[in-house]
Amino acid sequence: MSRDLMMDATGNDERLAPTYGAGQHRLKAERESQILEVSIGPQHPSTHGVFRMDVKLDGERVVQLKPVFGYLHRNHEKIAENGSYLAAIPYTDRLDYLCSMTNNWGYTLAVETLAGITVPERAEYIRVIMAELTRFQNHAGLVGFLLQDMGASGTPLMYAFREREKILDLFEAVSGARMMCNYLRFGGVRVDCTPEWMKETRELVGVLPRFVDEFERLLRGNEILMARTQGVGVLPRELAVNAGVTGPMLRATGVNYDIRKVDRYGIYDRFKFRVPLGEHGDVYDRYMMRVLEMRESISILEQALKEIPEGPVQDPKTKLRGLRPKAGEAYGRIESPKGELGFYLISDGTMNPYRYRVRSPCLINLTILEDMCLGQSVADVVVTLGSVDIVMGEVDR
Amino acid sequence: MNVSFTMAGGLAERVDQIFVTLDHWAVAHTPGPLQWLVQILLIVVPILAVFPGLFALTTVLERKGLGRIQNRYGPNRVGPYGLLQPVADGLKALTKEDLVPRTADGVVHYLAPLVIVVTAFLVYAVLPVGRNMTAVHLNAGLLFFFAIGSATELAVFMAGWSSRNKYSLLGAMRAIAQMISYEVPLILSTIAVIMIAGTLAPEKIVLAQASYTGIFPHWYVFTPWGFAGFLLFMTAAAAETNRSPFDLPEGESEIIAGYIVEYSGFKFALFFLAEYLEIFAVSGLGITLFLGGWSAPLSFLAVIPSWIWFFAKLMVMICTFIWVRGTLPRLRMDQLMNFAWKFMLPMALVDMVCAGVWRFLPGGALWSVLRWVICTVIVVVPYVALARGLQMGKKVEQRVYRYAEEG
Amino acid sequence: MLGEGIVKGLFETARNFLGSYVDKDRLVTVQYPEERHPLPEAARNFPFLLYDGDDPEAGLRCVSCHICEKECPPRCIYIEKSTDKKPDFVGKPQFYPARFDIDVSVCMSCQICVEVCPFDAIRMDKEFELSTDDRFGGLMWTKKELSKPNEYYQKIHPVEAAETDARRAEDVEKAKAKAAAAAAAKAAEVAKAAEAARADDEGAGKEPSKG
Amino acid sequence: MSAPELGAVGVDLSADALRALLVAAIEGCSVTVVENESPSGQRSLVLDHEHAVEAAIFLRDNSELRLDFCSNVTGVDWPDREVTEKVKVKKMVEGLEGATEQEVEETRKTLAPGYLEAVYHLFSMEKKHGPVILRLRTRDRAEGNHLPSLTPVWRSAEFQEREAFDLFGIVFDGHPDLRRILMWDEFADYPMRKDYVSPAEDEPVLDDGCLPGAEPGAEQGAADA
Amino acid sequence: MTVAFILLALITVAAAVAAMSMPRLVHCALALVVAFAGLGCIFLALGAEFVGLAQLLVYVGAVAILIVFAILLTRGSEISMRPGARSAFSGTVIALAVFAVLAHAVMTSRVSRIATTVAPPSNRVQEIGVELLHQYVLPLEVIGLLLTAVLIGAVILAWREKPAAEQEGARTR
Amino acid sequence: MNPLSACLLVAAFLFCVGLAGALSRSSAILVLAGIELMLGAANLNFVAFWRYGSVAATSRVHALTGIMFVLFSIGVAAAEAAVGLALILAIYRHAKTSDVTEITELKG
Amino acid sequence: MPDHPWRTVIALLIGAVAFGIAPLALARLWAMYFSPKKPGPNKNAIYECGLESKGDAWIQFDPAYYLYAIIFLIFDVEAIFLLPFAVAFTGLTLGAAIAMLVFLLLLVEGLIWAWQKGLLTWA
Amino acid sequence: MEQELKDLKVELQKQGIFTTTLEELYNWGRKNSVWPLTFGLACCAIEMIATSMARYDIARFGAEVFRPSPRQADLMIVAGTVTKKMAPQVVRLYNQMPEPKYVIAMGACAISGGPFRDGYNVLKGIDRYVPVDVHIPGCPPRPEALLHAFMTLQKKIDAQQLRGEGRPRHLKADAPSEYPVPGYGAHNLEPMHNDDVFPPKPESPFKVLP
Ligand code: SF4
Ligand code: SF4
Ligand code: SF4
Repeated sequence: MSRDLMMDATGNDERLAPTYGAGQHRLKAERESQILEVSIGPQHPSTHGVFRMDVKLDGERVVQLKPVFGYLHRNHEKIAENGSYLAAIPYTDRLDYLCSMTNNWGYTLAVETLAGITVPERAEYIRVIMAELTRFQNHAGLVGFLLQDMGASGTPLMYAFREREKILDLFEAVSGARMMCNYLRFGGVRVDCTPEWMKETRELVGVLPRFVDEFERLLRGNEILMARTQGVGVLPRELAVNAGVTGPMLRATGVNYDIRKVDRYGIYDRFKFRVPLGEHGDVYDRYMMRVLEMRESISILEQALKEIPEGPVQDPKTKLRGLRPKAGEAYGRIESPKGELGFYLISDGTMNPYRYRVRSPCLINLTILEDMCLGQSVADVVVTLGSVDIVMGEVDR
Repeated sequence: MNVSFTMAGGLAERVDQIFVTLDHWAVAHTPGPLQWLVQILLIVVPILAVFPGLFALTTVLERKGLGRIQNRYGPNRVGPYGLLQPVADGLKALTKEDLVPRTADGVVHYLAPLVIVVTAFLVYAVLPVGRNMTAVHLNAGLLFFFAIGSATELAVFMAGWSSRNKYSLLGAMRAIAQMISYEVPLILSTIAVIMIAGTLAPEKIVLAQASYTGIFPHWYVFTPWGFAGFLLFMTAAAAETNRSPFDLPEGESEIIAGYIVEYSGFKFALFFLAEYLEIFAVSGLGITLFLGGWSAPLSFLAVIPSWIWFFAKLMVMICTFIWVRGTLPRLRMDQLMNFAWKFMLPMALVDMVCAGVWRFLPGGALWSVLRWVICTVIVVVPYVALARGLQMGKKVEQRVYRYAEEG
Repeated sequence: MLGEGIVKGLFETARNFLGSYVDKDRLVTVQYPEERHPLPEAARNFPFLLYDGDDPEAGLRCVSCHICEKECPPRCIYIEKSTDKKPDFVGKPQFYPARFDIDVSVCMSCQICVEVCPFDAIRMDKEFELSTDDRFGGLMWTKKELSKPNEYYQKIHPVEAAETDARRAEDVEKAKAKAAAAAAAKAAEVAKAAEAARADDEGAGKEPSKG
Repeated sequence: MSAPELGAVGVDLSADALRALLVAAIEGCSVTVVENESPSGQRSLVLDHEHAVEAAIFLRDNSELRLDFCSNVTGVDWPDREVTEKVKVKKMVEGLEGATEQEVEETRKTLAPGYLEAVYHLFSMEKKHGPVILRLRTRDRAEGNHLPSLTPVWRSAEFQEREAFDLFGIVFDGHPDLRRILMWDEFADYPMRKDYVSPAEDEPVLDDGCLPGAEPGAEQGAADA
Repeated sequence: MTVAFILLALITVAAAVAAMSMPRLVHCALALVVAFAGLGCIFLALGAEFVGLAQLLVYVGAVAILIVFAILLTRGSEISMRPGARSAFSGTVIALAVFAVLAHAVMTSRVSRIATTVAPPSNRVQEIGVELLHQYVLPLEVIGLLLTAVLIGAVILAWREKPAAEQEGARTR
Repeated sequence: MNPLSACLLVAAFLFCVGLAGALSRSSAILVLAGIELMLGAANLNFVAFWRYGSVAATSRVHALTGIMFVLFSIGVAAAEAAVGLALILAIYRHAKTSDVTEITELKG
Repeated sequence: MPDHPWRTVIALLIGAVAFGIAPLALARLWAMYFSPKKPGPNKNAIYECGLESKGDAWIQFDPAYYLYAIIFLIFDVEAIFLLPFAVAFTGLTLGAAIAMLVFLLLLVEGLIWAWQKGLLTWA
Repeated sequence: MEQELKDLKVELQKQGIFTTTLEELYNWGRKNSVWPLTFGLACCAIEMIATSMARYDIARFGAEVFRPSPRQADLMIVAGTVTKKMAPQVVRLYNQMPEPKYVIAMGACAISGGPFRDGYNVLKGIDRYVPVDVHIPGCPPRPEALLHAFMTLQKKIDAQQLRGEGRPRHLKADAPSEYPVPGYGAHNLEPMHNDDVFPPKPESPFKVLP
C-alpha cells in the first residue's frame, strides 16, 4: 500500500506525521477473495454531491477507502485569475454554495489585506450578522443532512430547511438572491440593510432558539442516533491537528481553535461568545458542536443586532472596478462554518490576481476520511462523511 | 354465537355479517356444479381487490402523512386530494420500459417479484378480517402464515442475486440476515399467545379475546406478557417487513436501493406492493393475536361491524408505522442484529415463560393482582437488564460539553 | 437509554403533524402556481435594458459603453456599438447599442453589470418563469427582448426606481442648468465678440435653452 | 490580520528571525527571505530542497514556534520571462588616452528561467500564532520540477500537494500517493500553468458571429483587456 | 389418488431432478426449494397438516437459506457446474437400479393390495403437543440436546476465528 | 395402484434422484442436497404409512407415530444440513474449493 | 368447503400468480404495441453509481451470515416443537411444562454459548 | 398551448376514440408520476433539494419520490455544473434509465457551462451528449422556477402523441435511447459532442464553430 512507500522513502522517522491506520488493516492474502470493491458515488444519495469513494469491503467492514475528487472541479481558481478582483466575488458564492456570505467575507478579507483597505464599522456589523446567519443555516442544514444519511426520511432536514428558508428570505431581501448573494465588497458591503430588514432579522433571531430546542427534542436523546454516532468515525486529536482539520470538526476533538477568536478578524473581539469543545472526536461530538455553535451564533446575532451603529457601509476610497493592488501577496482567512476558509492572493500589480488560491476547509478536512473510516461499516462511512460537512463546490473548486 | 353479540341486536348483526350473507346468497343462487367455483371466487377476488386497494390508499396516506409531519402537504394535485396519485404511479409503472441487466439471470430476475407477491397474498388466507370472515379455516393457520411468509427471504435472495449488482447482493444478504434474525422473535412472541389461547387457528385466537369484563375487552395486549409480546411482535414485524427504522435493505444512503436496485417498471412496483401487503398482513396478524382481531374495543361498540374494527385497527397500525418512519433514523446493521439476538430473542423467551407463569398462577381476587405484579416483574426486569446489556461497553450516553474559557 | 429519546422524538413529530392542521408555522408550503411567496424588492434574476418613454429604440438608455460587457464575470453580454449617435435623455448625442445580447443560459445573475453601468441603463428583472425547451432560440435574449420601459422598473423595484428617477431628474436639471449656463456663456461670448466686433448689434445668438 | 507576523507574546515570527533560527539550527540550510511590498506585509522564507523537510520538522516541533498546523499549500507558476536590467559593465573604452577601463551602463535582456513554486502557510494551533510562509522553488518548469514533499511532516499537505502536482505539474518526492486528484488520470496537461490554453471546443455561435466571447481563445484576450 | 396428488408429485419429482441436474448451483438450490415445497404440499395433500407446514417452514424458510448462503460463501454461484464431471453416468445407473428394485418391491409387496382408510387419522396440533410431551418426551429432550450440539458444532466449524489484532483494530479506530 | 403405493413410488423415485445427485454431482453442496432429498423421500414414506397404514385406524396409541417420526426427522435433517454445510464451508476455507473430486484429489 | 380448505388456498395461489403476471403481461403488451424495448450495451450494464462496474458482484461473503443462518435454523426447528406444545399447553400438567422448559433451556444454553463467544456481535 | 391541445384532441378523435383515451391515460399517468433521480451536481442541487422541502414541496405534484437508482427514475434533473470528469457518468446514468425518460437542465451550468463555461474542466452544456427536454436558466433558478419547469415538462408530456410521426422519441423503434458515453482524452473529452443531439437544428440561428 501506498503508505509503506512513504515509510521507505523517509526512513521510518518517528517525527513524521501519523500516517494512515492502514498498516494494521492490511489485507491478508487469504482474505482477498472476500474483498468487495465498491465505489460509492459519484452519483450516490449520500455523498453530498459528486463525491466518490472507492471502498474495499471485507464483509461490511471497510478495509480501504480512497476518496476520488474532481467531479465538480470547476476551475474556479483559473477563472478568477483571468478576471478582475471584483469579478471573483460572485464566483466565491459558488464555492461553498450553502454559505455564500462567509465565502465573500473570506475573499474580501484577503483583498483588503492585500490592498490595505479599511471597512466602515456598520459594514463590519452587517458582515458579522450575515456570517452568523449563514453559520446557523449551514449547521442546521448539516444536521438535517446527517440525519438524512442515517435514514431519517427527511424530517430533520425538512425542519432545517424550513428555518433555512426564513434566513434565505432575509438574504434575498437584502442582497437580491437566495443563495448566491454576491453581497460583500472589499471595503464594505454592497447595499445597506433597511430598518425593516433589521426588524425582521431581530424577530427571526428571537424565534431561532425555539427551533434549536425543537431539534434537540427531536434528536438529541434519540437512542438510535446516539448508538449510531457515538464512537463512530473517531478522529484522534494529534492527527486532526497534523492533518490541518479545522472548524467544528477540529473542535470536536477538543482543540480550542476558532479563527474568530484567534485572529479576531472583523470585529469578532467585540462579541461575547463561547467556543464549544468536544472530547471524543466522534460523529456525535461533531453533531453536537454544530448544535452548540448554532446557539452561540444566536447569541452573537443578538449582540450584533443590538449594537449595530449607523453609518456608511462602503469605504468610499475603495475602487471596486479596476482595483489594482500593489505587487505582493496576502493570505486572508476566516472561520467559515466548515472550518478555516483561506484565500491566498498574489498580485502583480495588474487588474487580475496573478495567483488566486482557495484554501478549502472541506478538502483538507477530508484528508483523514480514510483514517476515520477504516474498520467501520459502510453505513458508518456514510455517517462519518456526513459529519465532516463537505460541499463539493468547495472541495473541488 | 358470542356473549357480547347478543346485545348488539339484529340489525347490527346483519350489517356485521353482510358479506357472509351475500356470499351465502350468491352461492345459493348459482347452479350446483358451479357452486364451489363461486364460493372460491368470492373469497379470492375480494382479497385480491381489497388489499391492493388498501396498498394504493396507504401509499398516498403515507406520502401525505409524512408530508404533514414535515410541515408540507404531500401529494394533493392528482385527483381529489391527490387520491389518484397511486393510479398515475401504477399507469406509469405499467408503461415504463422494463430493463433487465445484460449479465443478470433473466428467469430468476423475472420470478423474484412474482414469488414475493404470491407469498404476500397467500398469507391473507388465514387472516380473519371480520367475524366469520376468514378465507381458509386451518387448524394450523398461524404456522401456515409463518411457513408461507418465510418464502419471502428466498424471493429477496432471488432478486438480489439475479441482478448481479453489488448493491443488490449486499442488500439482499443484509435483508435475509435481518429477516431471519427477526423471524425468530416474531414466531416466539406469538407462542405466548398460543399457549394461552391453546390454538393455532387465528379466528379462534380472536374468539378467545372477544369477551368483555364490564365494557373492557379481554385483549391479550392488556396483560403483562401480552403487552410485551405485542411490542416485540410489532418491532419484529417492522424489521421483518423492512420498515423504518429497520429499513436497511433499502437503506438508500449506503447501498442505493438494496436488492431492488436493478428492477424497473412494474416489477419494481410489485416489490413495492408486496412490501406493503406484508406490512398489512403482519399488522393484521398482530391485531389478531394481541388486539382482539375484529372485536370491538368496548363492549357497547360491538354494534359497529367487526370488519370495520379490523380495518380501523389496521389503519391505526399503518399510521403508527408511518409516524415512526417520519421520526426515526435507521439502525446500523450490527445494531440491528444485536438488537434481534441480544434483546428481542431473550425477551421473547422471557415472554413465553411469563405467559406460562400467568397460566399456572391461580385465579381469584388477590391472586389476579399478584399475578399481574409477578408477571410485570418477570417482563420488566429482563427488559431493563437487556436494554442495559445492549449498550454495555459502548458507553452510549448523553454528553455534557465544555466550552473553551474566554481568552 | 430505555427508549425515552425515541418517544420524545415521536412526540415532536406528532406535534408537527397535528400542528400542520392548525398552525401556519407548521405548514409552510406555498402552493406555487396558485399562491406565490412575495418576492422582495431586491430580488434579481436576469438583467434587462431600460428605456424611457414609449419607444424602445429611441428611449434606450444604454450608450453602448461596453463597461458591463467587460465587467460581466462570465462575459455573457455581447454589445455592438452603433455607428451613428442619438441624443440621450439629457440631449447629449450618444452611441447606442446596435446589438445588445445577453446569453441568459450563461448569466450568473450577479448584478455586477447593473452595479457598474454608469448610465442606469441596465437593471435586474425578477421574472423567473423562464423554462423553455428551446435551448438555442429561447435563451439568447436580444435587445428587443431585453428592453423594458421605465414603468416596468418602477413597478418591480419601486424604491430603487424612485431613487434612480430622482437622480436622473437631478441630472436632467443639472444638464439643463449646464446647458443654460453654457448657453449663457456662449451667449455672453457671442455677445462679447459681437460687442467687440460691432458694439451696437445686440440680441444675436440667442438660443433656446431647451436641451 | 492587522499584524500578521506578530504572534503570541515573546515569539518573533518575522521572516528574518525565523531565518536566523533555521540557519542556526540546521546545518547547511540556506534560507532566503522573500520581501512583500504590499500592505499585507506577509514575507516568506524560501527553503532549499535538501533541508526543507528538516526545517519543516524544526518549525513544527520547536517548542517556541510549534507551527503544528500547515494550513495552505499551493503551487504558483512563474513562467520564463524576459528581464530587462541595466547592468554596469567594465569595458575598454577607446578614449583620448587610449583604451581605458570604464564602467558603462548597458541594458541587457536576459531570459530569466521560470520555475514552479510551492507555498506553505503555517500556523500554530497550540500557540495560536502565524502565519509563517514557506516557499520551495523548482529548478525549472520541465524536468527540474521536483520538490521535496512536506506531507510526511504535515498530513494536511497530502491532498494539496497532489493538487499542485495535478494542476501545476510539481512532482513532490516522498509524497505517499502522488496521483492526479482533480483531473482524470488520462489528462496530459497542467491546466493551472500560465501558458495553458484550453482546447478548442465546438461552440455554437449566432450565425452572424456576434458571440465574441464564444470564440475559442477569446476569453484570455478579453480578460486581459 | 387425486389430481392434486399427481400434479404435486410431478412438480416435486421434476424439481428434484432439476435440482440435481442444473448447471448453476443457485438454480439447483432454487429447484431444491421447489422440490421441498412440493414435498410439503404432498404432506398437506395427505392430510398431515402440521408436518406439511413444518416442512415448508423449515425447508423453504431455513434450510434453503442455509444452502444459498453456503453457495455464496463458497463462491459457488459463478462456477458453471459440469454435470458430467463426476461419475454422472455410473451415479445415474446406480440410482436407476435402486429405483427398479424399490419399485418392484413396492409393486409386489403387500401394501399395494391393502385397503386404505378413507379418512385421515386425526392429527390435530393439540394431540401432537400432548403426545410430544408424554410419549415422546425423551426424544424431545434428545432432539433439544442434538440441536444445541449442532448449533455449537456447526458454528465452530463455520466460524473462523479472526486474527486477534484484526478484530481489535476493527473497533479501536 | 392404490394411493399408498403411489406415494411409495414417488418417494422411491425422489430417493433415487437424490441418490443419483449425491453420487454424480461434484459440488459438495449438491451432494448434501441429494442426501436431504433422500431424507425427504423417507419422510414421505412415513407420512404415507401414517395416512394409509392399517395400524393407524385401529390403535389409538400409535395414531401419531408417523407424524412424530416425520417431525423428528425434519429436525434431524435440518441439523444434518447445518453441520454438513458448515463442514463444507470449513473445507472450502481450507482447500479453496467445494468440489468433491478436487477435495479428494487434494487429500491425495 | 371445510373439507377442502386447500382448494381455496390453491385458488388464492393461482389468483396471486395471475395478479402478478397480469400487469407484467400487460406491460409487455404495451411495450410490444407502442413503446419498443431499446436495450443497449450501456443501458443494460450493471448500475454502479454511474461508473462502469468493476469486478463481479457474485463474490464470497462473510461467514457471519452463515452463523446467523445456523442459529436461525435451530430456532426454527425449535419452534416446530414449541408450537404443538403451546397449543396443548392449557391442558398440560406442570411436569410437561417443565419438560418443555428443559428443552428450551437446552437451546438457550446454546444461545448463551454463542453470545459468550461473541458470535451474536455482528462484525 | 391550450388551443393546440384541443386541436390535437379533435384530430385524434377522428382516428377513433380509443386512441385518444389511451393516449390521454398514458400521458396523464406519465405526467403525474414523474420520479426524479436522486442526483445533484452542484449549487443548483441545493435549490432542487429546497424544492422538495416544505416551503415548495414538489410532492404536491407527486414527484417527491426521488429514486436513487436510475432504473426506477423517470426524470433526470441535471442540477449543477457538469464537469468533463463527471460527464461520462451523467451520460451513463441517463442511458441506464428506462424509457420514457426526461431531462431537465437546471441552471446555467447545466445548459451551457454557465459562469464556469471558460473552465478547462467544465462541459459547456449537457445537451452536447443527451437530449434535454426543458432548460431552466438562472444561477441558481429559484425553486419556483424548477416547479415551473416541472409543469412545463408536464405540459410537454401531455401534448405528446402515442401514434403518428409526431410521437416522441421513446415510442419510435429506431430512435436511440442510449447515447455514446464520452471517453477521457488527453486534453478533452472524446468525442466533444454527440452528433445525434447536439448541433443545433438547421433552422436555429446558431451554427457550430469547429
Ligand atoms: S448579471 Fe452578472 S452575469 Fe448576468 S449579465 Fe449581468 S454581469 Fe453578466
Ligand atoms: S448597459 Fe450600461 S454599462 Fe452596459 S454598455 Fe450600456 S451603458 Fe454601458
Ligand atoms: S448554474 Fe449557478 S447555481 Fe447552478 S450550478 Fe451553476 S453556478 Fe451553481
